[in-house]
Amino acid sequence: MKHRFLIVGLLLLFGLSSVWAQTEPPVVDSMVVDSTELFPAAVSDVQVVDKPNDHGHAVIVTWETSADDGGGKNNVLRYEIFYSTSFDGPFDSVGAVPAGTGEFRHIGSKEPLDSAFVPDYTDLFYQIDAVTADPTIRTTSDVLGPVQCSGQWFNTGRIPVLVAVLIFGLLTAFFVLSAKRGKKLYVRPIGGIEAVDDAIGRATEMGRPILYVLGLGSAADVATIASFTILGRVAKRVAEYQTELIVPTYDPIVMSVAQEVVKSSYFDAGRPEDFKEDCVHFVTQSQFAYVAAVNGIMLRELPATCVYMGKFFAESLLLAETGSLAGSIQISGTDEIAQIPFFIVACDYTLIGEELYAASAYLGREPKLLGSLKAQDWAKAAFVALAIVGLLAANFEWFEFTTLFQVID
Amino acid sequence: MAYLGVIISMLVIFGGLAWLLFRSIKGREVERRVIFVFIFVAVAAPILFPITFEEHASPVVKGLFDHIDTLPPGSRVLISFDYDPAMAPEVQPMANAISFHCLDRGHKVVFMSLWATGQTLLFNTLEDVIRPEFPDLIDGVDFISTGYKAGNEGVLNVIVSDFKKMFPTDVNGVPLDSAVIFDEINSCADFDLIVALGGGRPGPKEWVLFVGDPADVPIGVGVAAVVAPQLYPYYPRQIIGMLGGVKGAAEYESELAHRHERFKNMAQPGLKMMGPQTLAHIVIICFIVIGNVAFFRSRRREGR
Amino acid sequence: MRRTTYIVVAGVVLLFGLSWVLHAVSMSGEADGIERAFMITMAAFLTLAIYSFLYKDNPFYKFAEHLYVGVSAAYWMCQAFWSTIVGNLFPRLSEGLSNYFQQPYQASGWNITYWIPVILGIMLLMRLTEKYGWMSRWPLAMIVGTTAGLNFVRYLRSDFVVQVSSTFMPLLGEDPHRWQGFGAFISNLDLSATGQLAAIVSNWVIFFGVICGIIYFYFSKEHSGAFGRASRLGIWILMITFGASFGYTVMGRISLLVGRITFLFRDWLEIIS
Amino acid sequence: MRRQIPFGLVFIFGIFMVFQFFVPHEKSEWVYEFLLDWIIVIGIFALALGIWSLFKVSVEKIKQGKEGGNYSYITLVGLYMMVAFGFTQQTGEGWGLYFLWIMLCSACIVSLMRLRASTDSGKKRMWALASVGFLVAAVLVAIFDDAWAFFLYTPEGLENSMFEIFFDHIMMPILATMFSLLAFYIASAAYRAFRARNVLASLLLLAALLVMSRFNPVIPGAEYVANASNWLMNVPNLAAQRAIVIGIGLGIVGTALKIILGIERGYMGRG
Repeated sequence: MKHRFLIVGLLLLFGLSSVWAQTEPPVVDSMVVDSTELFPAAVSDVQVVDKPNDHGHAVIVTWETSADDGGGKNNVLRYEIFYSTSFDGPFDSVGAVPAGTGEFRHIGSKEPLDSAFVPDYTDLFYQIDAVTADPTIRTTSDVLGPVQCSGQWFNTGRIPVLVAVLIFGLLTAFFVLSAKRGKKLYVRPIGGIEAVDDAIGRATEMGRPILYVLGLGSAADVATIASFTILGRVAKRVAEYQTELIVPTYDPIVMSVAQEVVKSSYFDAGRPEDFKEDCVHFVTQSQFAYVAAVNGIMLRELPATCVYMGKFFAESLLLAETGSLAGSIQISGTDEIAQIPFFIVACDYTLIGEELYAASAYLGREPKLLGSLKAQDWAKAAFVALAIVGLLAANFEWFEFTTLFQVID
Repeated sequence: MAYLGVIISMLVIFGGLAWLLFRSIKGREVERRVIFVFIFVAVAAPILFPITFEEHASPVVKGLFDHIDTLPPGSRVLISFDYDPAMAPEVQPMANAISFHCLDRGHKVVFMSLWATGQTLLFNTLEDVIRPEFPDLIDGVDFISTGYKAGNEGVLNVIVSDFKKMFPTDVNGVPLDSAVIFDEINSCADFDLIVALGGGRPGPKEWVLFVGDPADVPIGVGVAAVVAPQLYPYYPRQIIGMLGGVKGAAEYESELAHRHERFKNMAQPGLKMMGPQTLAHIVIICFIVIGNVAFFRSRRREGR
Repeated sequence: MRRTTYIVVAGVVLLFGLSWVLHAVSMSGEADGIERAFMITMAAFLTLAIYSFLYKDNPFYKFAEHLYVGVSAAYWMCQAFWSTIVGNLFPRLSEGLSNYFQQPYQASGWNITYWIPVILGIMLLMRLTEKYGWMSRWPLAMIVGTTAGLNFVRYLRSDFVVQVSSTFMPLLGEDPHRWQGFGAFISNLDLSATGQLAAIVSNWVIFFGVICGIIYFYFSKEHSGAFGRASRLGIWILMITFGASFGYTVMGRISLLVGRITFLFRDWLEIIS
Repeated sequence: MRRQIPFGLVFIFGIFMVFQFFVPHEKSEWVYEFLLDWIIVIGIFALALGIWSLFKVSVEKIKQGKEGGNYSYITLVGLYMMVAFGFTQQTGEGWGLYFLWIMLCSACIVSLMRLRASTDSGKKRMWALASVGFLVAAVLVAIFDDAWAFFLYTPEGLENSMFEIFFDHIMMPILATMFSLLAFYIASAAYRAFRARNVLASLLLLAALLVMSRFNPVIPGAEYVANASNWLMNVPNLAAQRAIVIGIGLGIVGTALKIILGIERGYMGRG
């Protein structure tokens, strides 16, 4: 009984108060009321998950944007994200995103001493503020969490690459094996390759040396490794014709590998006694000093043939123009796209991009080396086919296909 | 004296080219060293005697120029210096010309930088343009420099809604709250125009994505020539105008000299740098023509 | 011949001295003016020595070239020693060593593994001996193997898988430049990035350009018939872009020359301000 | 056996790096970072090989008495001086006998080179004596001069003003000048090569002319030229770049795979 009175009383009071609130204008500072009205709605439906496919130390926070973002009062300018290792805080700001965004990737450092460190296997809690143009006017969401982050052992985002690796590997293995079994593989004529032999013959006739430049790449650059194979071929010919070979190098490791390659070519040609180690020598590890020295060699030794194969940068034109001044036949090949125009303009023969690798496989004179060339061609055919299908997919808005090739990080 | 130099060097260059053309019609090749001499003269002459060429502002450059010109005096403009000394030869002339233009039109200008190296270059502009040209303008009232703030895109994310949170004071340590110019500026949305100068990251692209689009502020950019083709797709929807490389700077300067008497007597580094560029390009084009003339002559002779 | 060489060298030395003296006089008010005058003269001399190569190879160029080779090799050596060996390796090798070099020791239970590259590095130096030369192949194998594995997956991803998806594009344009009928199309023939022509034709050019370019790089099939024609178109597109990038680069190279000539005229000859 | 082990190593490291790519876990990342660090350290050791080769070739040039062989002295003295600057620094007000010391050491280097280059034993003895003499003198100067000191443990040498002067006034001017030679060469290459010999050369020529004429103040329609050259750089250029990139990418992938599997062995020499 008592309770009933109490409840009725409270209800009456509540009703009265609401009537009072409607009739009486509030006697408070109008600014404050304005700002209470200006407070945007909080974000909703917040999800926190460990960021997949990473080394840990990262969390993805997603949310439904505030009702006042792009609609309603339309006063949200950005969202600020806070995190803490305990439910009660204190919460640290970890970043902000502009309005209209519903996701934040909190990528922490893995170094425990770093201020941005985010621990793995620890409960983490998040809060999101919807902030207006006046940063004091903001609405904080509920505390979200806990979430734990950790590293994964397989990156599912890279499955397309894994498939490509497997297919390419199998194709290569297949063609290498069939080449080993003696199947003949056709390779279309490549301009610069035939020129190499002629150029060596020319040098012999003229009694002038051959200059071979391996570029600025390190011994680990694939272009340099392709160049080693071509160097081996050139050196063998040089040994047979008993011409002089000069190989100035930019990198000491490249130098020692090149020495080894030239040496074994002389062995193969049956003239190990003609090999002089100093024909392959180190210059300096400074781009333009190297160019200055090679230019000097060109004008002093007047090589009949200059071969540039490997990685080249701004020095490409300096070398090639000086070579043409020295009256040399010049053959070049690089996979550095920006330098191809200069070689094309200044050299007699240029291997464009992939032709360098093809030439390397071709000049290696081992049928199994050509196997991978065949696999590369299959990959190109696959590319064309996929591009056509993908084009249709893009035009007819069949997005399942286009997303197949997305590599996510 | 300078005119005499210009006339003589032009005579040397074009007379020489005509003579070479004449020789090549007779079927003779030009020696390499002759080409080297021509290139040297074509570059050196405009440095010695300022040879400038008429530049016409293309619509992309005009877009930014007209926007600054038509804004009512007293409008608020933010200019950000996001580049390093390597880019400075291309971008600094733009920075100077745009700063001059804004202040000459009576706009209130805020200078800032997202690159640590930009602060010195920003200081250079203040020294070269404002001190000598606008001695009456007051720091903090008509213009202000907030200097550099670390944080790259993070800075943009904050200043888009709260400028003073990232820049509590100006470069001299004076609180922005006490600066008159900041009375009506709280966030980037309060600017009437933002000019982003640079070419790296963070740079114009980030200004467009993080500030221009969300806060709906017109953005004009000035970039190094190599970056310009990548920014074209943003024009004119997200960028109102763009200055690309020295050429963009030169076009802006010539437009400025046309419309503002005062600027005619000032240093015009962009136009000055275009002299060697234009002459050298013309010389190379002429040599290509001469080479082809010689080539066709010799082929005809062989054909006979 | 010899006499002219001597006369030229003497003349250059005289000019060098004259330039030094004149600069020193003009900088006499400043501290270490004589040294700075020498350095500016030296820099100008080296600049001109390199340019003299444009005429022909000569003793001045040879001097500059040989000096540059020696100094730059030493410069990289010093940098490599201080930054890599002292800065990175010693702080991990042993505490005593890093204290000796006044570097903060970076403690970790796995620092012992840093002796492996040291041993491999010493094995590399074994090349210098006849007998143990074979050892140098081990470190080489490690370097080549590691980077080959790295390149294999990375290039397959960035130069193949990613390129496949970026070639998918709508051939009728995207909003707001979508195909709006023939009349609308021919009324907007602007080549700048905003026009409908640019948006639609560009997509076609890119798509067929890529396909034809790839056909050009196809090695195991004879380039004849329709295939040959596509490959021909491919190499045309390649040539057009090589020409265009050559033309585009001219500007940057001229800027470099402007920089050097400005140095000669302003800092050395002081004839412009 | 000796020949097989390196290929085994190539295979193991190569396969590990391929697996590593798909394993984002901290542990795999950690090994990956270690491996990359190792490569840098090994590279530094290789520099010693390079310097030795430089010395040997320089001496060889003098020995052969080739024209211009004497310039090798400049290379090695320059090398030595820069290294010396990198490890010494001024401690007092002036430089004291520093430059005498540099001279003595340079003289020592030159005598060593002559020692290696000379063939008859009388001369050999003379140069050996000279180099020992210069060395002793240099050591004495180093001991008794307090104006400067060696800094073998801390990189004070990099702040040695002589080191900086050599960098700013010798290396940088030559570097910038070498680079600017390209302005001349780009012109001579254009003159020589841009000739309408055939279709390909004509296309190359026309595209270059079009792009270069955006700087032309004479021809009307400069704006259209600028647009067209931008379009060339944005559209056909993109297509060609992509075609080349795919080709190069596959070339690298194919060659890398051959290396890992031990099919491509040319880089290892033999024996």
